[in-house]
Amino acid sequence: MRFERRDHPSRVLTVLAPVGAIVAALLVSGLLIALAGANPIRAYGLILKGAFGSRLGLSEMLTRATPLILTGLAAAVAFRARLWNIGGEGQFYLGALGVTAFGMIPAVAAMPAGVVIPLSMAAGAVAGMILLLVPLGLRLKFGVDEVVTTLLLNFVAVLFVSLMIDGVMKDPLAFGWPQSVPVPDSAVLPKLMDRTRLHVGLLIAAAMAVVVWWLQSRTVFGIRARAAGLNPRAAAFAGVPLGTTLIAVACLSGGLAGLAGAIEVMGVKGYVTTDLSPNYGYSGIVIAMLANLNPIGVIGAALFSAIMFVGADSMSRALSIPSYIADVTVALSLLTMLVALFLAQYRIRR
Amino acid sequence: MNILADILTSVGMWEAVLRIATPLILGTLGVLLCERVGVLNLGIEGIMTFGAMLGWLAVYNGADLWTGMIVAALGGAAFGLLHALLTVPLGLSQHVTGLGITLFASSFSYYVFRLAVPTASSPPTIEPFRPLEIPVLSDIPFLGPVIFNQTAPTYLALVLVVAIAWGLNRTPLGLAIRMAGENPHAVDAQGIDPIWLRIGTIMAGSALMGLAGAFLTLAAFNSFFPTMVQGRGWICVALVVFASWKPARALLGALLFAFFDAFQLRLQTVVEGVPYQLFLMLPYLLSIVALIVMARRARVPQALMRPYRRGER
Amino acid sequence: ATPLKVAGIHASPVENTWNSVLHAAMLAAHEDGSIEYTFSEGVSGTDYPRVMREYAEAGNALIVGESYAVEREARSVAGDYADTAFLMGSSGEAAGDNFGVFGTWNWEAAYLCGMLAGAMTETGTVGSVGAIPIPEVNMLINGFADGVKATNPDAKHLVSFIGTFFDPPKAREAGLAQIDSGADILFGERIGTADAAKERGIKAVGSMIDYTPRYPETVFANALWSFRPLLDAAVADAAAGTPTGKNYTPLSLMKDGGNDISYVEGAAPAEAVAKMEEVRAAIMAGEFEVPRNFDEPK
Amino acid sequence: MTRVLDLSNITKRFGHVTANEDVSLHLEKGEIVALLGENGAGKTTLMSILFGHYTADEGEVRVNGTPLPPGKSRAAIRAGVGMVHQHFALAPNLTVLENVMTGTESLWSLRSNRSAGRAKLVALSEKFGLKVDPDARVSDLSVGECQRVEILKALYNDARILILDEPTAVLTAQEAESLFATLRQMTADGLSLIFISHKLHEVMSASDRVVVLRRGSVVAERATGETSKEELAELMVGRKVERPKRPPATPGKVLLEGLDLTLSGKGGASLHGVSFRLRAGETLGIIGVSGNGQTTLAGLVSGLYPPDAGTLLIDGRAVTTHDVPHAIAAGIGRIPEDRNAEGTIGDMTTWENTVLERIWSPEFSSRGMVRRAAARAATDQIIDRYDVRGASADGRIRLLSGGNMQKLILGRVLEAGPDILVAAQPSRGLDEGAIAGVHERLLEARGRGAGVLLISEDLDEVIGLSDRIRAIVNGRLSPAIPADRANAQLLGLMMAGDWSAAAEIEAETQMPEHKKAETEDAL
Ligand SMILES: Nc1ncnc2c1ncn2[C@@H]1O[C@H](COP(=O)(O)OP(=O)(O)OP(=O)(O)O)[C@@H](O)[C@H]1O
Ligand SMILES: Nc1ncnc2c1ncn2[C@@H]1O[C@H](COP(=O)(O)OP(=O)(O)OP(=O)(O)O)[C@@H](O)[C@H]1O
Ligand SMILES: [Mg+2]
Ligand SMILES: [Mg+2]
Repeated sequence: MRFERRDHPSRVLTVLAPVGAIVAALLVSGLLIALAGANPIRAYGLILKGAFGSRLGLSEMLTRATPLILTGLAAAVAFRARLWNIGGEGQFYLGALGVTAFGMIPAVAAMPAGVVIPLSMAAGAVAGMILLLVPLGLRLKFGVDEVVTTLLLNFVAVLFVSLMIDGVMKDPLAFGWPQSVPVPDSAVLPKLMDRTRLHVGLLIAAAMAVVVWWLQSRTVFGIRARAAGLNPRAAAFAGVPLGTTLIAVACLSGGLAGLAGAIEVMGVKGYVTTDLSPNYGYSGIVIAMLANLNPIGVIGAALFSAIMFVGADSMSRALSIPSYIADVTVALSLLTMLVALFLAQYRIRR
Repeated sequence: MNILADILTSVGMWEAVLRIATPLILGTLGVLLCERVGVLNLGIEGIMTFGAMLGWLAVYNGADLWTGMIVAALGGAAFGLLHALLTVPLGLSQHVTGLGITLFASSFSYYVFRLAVPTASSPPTIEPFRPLEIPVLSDIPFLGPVIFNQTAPTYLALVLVVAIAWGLNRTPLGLAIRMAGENPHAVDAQGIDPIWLRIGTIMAGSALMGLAGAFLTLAAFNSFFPTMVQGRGWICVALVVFASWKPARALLGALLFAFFDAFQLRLQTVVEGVPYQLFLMLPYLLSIVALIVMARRARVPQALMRPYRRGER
Repeated sequence: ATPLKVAGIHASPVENTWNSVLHAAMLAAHEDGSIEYTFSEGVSGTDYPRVMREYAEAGNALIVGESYAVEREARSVAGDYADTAFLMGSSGEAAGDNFGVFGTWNWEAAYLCGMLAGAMTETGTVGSVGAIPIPEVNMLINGFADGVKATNPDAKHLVSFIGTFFDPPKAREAGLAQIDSGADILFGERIGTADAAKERGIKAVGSMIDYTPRYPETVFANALWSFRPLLDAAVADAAAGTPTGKNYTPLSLMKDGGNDISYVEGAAPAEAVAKMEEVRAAIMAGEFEVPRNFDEPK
Repeated sequence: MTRVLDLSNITKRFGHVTANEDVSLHLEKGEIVALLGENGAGKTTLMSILFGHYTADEGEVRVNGTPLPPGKSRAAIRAGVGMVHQHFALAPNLTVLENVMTGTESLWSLRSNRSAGRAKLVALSEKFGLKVDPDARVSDLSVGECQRVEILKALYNDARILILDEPTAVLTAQEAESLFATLRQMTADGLSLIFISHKLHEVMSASDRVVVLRRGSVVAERATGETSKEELAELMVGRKVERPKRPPATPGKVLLEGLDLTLSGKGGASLHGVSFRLRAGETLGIIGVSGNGQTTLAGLVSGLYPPDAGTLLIDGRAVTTHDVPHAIAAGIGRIPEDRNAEGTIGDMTTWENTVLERIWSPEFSSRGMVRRAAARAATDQIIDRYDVRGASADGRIRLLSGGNMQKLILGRVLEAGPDILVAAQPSRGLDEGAIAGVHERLLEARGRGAGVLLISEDLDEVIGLSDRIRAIVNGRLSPAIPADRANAQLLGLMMAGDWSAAAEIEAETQMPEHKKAETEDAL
């Protein structure tokens, strides 16, 4: 038996595959739910209800999707250029720290929200960029594989955050808890629905997806970045400046992950702690892959992952089964989705 | 200065180094095997968690410690099989699959653990491996207690370093494994199916990761709890590069890393005013420095992260 | 009466000692029919406010948890659900009518344990392993250190922080490191510390729960903390409809039965025990106040 | 005669491409069969089926009368079939001995018997004159040595039937000759051989029988003695092919001039004080054994890297910025040496591959945005004008055969109307028909006044296309000789570094370059 790539993937399969994947993931997690003595069918209903059944559920689902769209974009952009940025998690944290540090500048307090919000987001993005430029520099200069360095820098970044929020950036009013000073009120993103956590970051994330799609498919930079990733030697022969192209890609990727952190702080949390991210950076990588590295697809994949998580988490409480089932369901559906997308692109031959 | 000398010459410090290094040695050997055959396995963090949980659960339910170790290895191999099926015949992206496995295996472990041990008010415990004093040898001054007063899995890890070094360099199977990591077309042309070779090797490597996890619950500590692997798996991934894909250097790297960890714990008790985060950062930063130093010399398996599909152009 | 619906939200797994005290108290109340208890564990800071809202919307009358890391958001959630009572572990103040807080104040018991340890140490060095230097952890370790000083003014006190709230093997390694530095009695603010003591055959002091059954030969004293008085008070308030927006911490004090020492008979020298019991009685009687010090211990 | 191999009625499809259709082929003991066919005719596929690498959709393979189980390389190896792959199947970081021994011992034995392996390898390499160091790392070997390792691998497995897929594509004439000597020695030893080649003179001199494939089917079979190059070329392509003749040159002004160019090669050969001139309307051929600096010279002129010292002048002006966009803008068209690794990006579409090197030009982008419609139109035009078969603007270029890929590259370069053309190994690996097409295009460019710098290892090609020929040896250029004075022996001397005869010829046929420059200045 072997797999053969289809030159033109069939549309029917491309639509059916994700459905199949969700079914498969739900079947397996249904088994696990049954193991806990609960009724899987009821559980499925509760998952849907949890994510869509109430104002709270819907808003929470969209709130959770927001950073995932951005970290997913960060990974998609980098992977297209074969820049293996596994450091989204660290860049997310530095972005969060960056926005808070920016808010601590005395002059910022005097500025109006219309100025503070864009500048704050830029500060977060720049912080994320810097963290990715380090491993890229090491790769370009010394040939150090970035898979490992970006991975390691995640831990360094979180420790650095911990150091800062325990030191110079510590909130004196936080009863000694290691957390940063809050961002100024003028940097807080407006809510989309009141009495919920949903904020305009969602729209910003969706807009970024469109921008990235446009950059990748319509601009010289996009085509060059892809060429540099797919075959650096041929790209160099065609005159693509490899170094600058990769640096630009890294800025975009790190910037998006940093922006994710900044927006999470400005829209949801208000300050930085070391548990700001439930693996947003790592999930972004899988989400990017689910979307086949397509920026618009990232929105869908992020929503999917958020639905699964928020729905399953709420279901676990309704059924009093261990809440870890939510993470299990999400991870499972990511894996089955990867397989399904593959099968849609290949045909099986004897 | 005196304090530093005291720390560096204490038996306890060096004993701790070997103990802290053990899961790193096992995990690094696991990653090393996978990478030598051409597949990155970022599932390690989750696979270690699963091994830790499963091994502990077996012992908690009455199995003896070695059965627990074997069960953990089998559990690791099972997730290895999953990773292998997705990345080898299907050729899915290795980073992404690995991260997916990590997310899945760890949450799955927590879930199963919570089902098996529903309402524990403090972590239930088992009777873990005790340090085995090897007679005579452990009486050697200094070295004796450091090396010959460890738990059995530590000795197992050390033996495995030698066995895997031998296996990779001196046996026909090891040769085939290395070739599959360099150029799968070449093994195929010699009549060995690289697909099966890769699947088998990844399973073996993942079994070692399972053992690495089990060491945490069956020897280093006596109970399981969520998030207990704490990034040790990722360290192993870095150590493999540090070790330029060589088992003996993997041992060295693991010891070095453990040294920093043990050292910072001891330094904290005597040096004041330095934030603990700086100490904790040290091993990661030093790993990166080591990677820079090694980068020029490292011989990366040439087919690492390149899926092999027969007859695809 | 129908039992009150109570939900617990634990940021850590319920094995974490602090959470386990709350969890055990609520489980016990569930068993004896005074509440109906459901819980979520391992809830990260990002998810915490959502889980609070979900439990509030699900009709729970009282929500028990920890708002340490989410102080602002927790209060804003409470503001949105005026009909639900909240009882949150917090270093801050109560808010509104329905946001009650409590602290973990077993530093008095830690002081008493320190007195025994100071009398028992042979090397003249004791050690404490803590999580992160936050006020409540600091207070506890300082309490222990002050107790040691009270009976042994020359004793040396080592302190390590492991940088996380729940990593027993790391606490164990930190404990071993302290033993290597000469400590012969360890105060385990974190679980895992006593494992180091057990392995090296020295003594240890437990915190919050009774560790002696788990480490019979090793843990000779515990600075116990009880959540049941706080829970009962809050449940009573919620059931009666009286505002719960107050500070329940005083119920943690020794004189109110919120914390106390437990120790193994015969482990410490009799005169040390006697001296300690004297101080204990004085605290109970309100004649002696153990200094409360939130600063990071040195 | 005993029949050792029989392929009967083999059919193999990839998706909707039929690579082999009802192919039957046999081989007698001690015989050398040449397998001939255009690019994409299905030769490699057929051999891969024989070797068990692919499974045929229909048909059967018999070795010594016993059918081979399909899709099992191991069975083929056991049955005594050895294969030398078109793209070497070697592990670069392993030693020669390790490469040869892998898979030859039981996988479960606890110790690999290296000394026995080494002894066997050394014995084989002595017996057949295939010299290699068993302990050398394969990544340090030359292509010729890699080729030998590949053959040794097969022999080590006791192959009685050896298949060689384009063994000489990357070898020099001398290496190829010694390879064929070895092969003949093998047949004397009772081995039977099938080899694939596009070089008709090799086929004529080395084989006993020729089988011609076209579009996946056998179209002819001839005893070598009863056929001719011309007939074979015609059979292969299906029409009469002749390499185009070079009309007399009318050289114009100097378009490209190198003055004392020096470049220390990073990982490649260096250039030491190279000077040359290329005039409008002429072709300057540069020959040489690989590893002497051809690639470096081509890369330098193509704008890939700047010289360490010396000057490059285009149209009389010194180049200051050495990068690809400047080179292209200055009118240099570049045909890369390796079309798969350097010339194309397999997973990108044909149109992207077509416009990538000129994406900065206003024709294909404005203000950073790609003009996709224009790019597609330009690509369609090239596909049409250059007869790039199987290509569509939006299809992945990976699916094209070598010859068609080369046509596309020629198209994208020539459509820009370059004044200077740098063609590195332009017909490497191509079949007769494709080569004729490429040559025609190169001559056309020269005819309209472009200067062509032809860098090639194929002597026939260089003699056929160039006006003047120089050799590159150790990073230095020999004197130039006119093509009509060239013969294999003289070129051999030049490539070996003996330049005395060439210098004489240069002196006698034309003024040395510096004197000529003076006269020009005087005019
Ligand atoms: N795996 C594959 N998938 C799709 N098409 C293939 C595959 N392998 C070969 N082909 C197609 O089958 C035909 C025959 O290919 P094959 O490699 O056997 O020919 P060839 O004579 O060796 O050509 P070349 O000299 O260009 O390598 C070509 O059109 C090729 O594109
Ligand atoms: N100075 C340099 N900077 C960067 N790359 C270089 C440099 N010199 C050579 N290279 C590269 O090294 C490789 C080998 O070049 P080399 O000069 O050895 O080719 P060559 O002598 O023509 O040999 P062959 O015919 O085998 O290609 C090429 O990919 C070339 O681009
Ligand atoms: Mg060919
Ligand atoms: Mg071929």
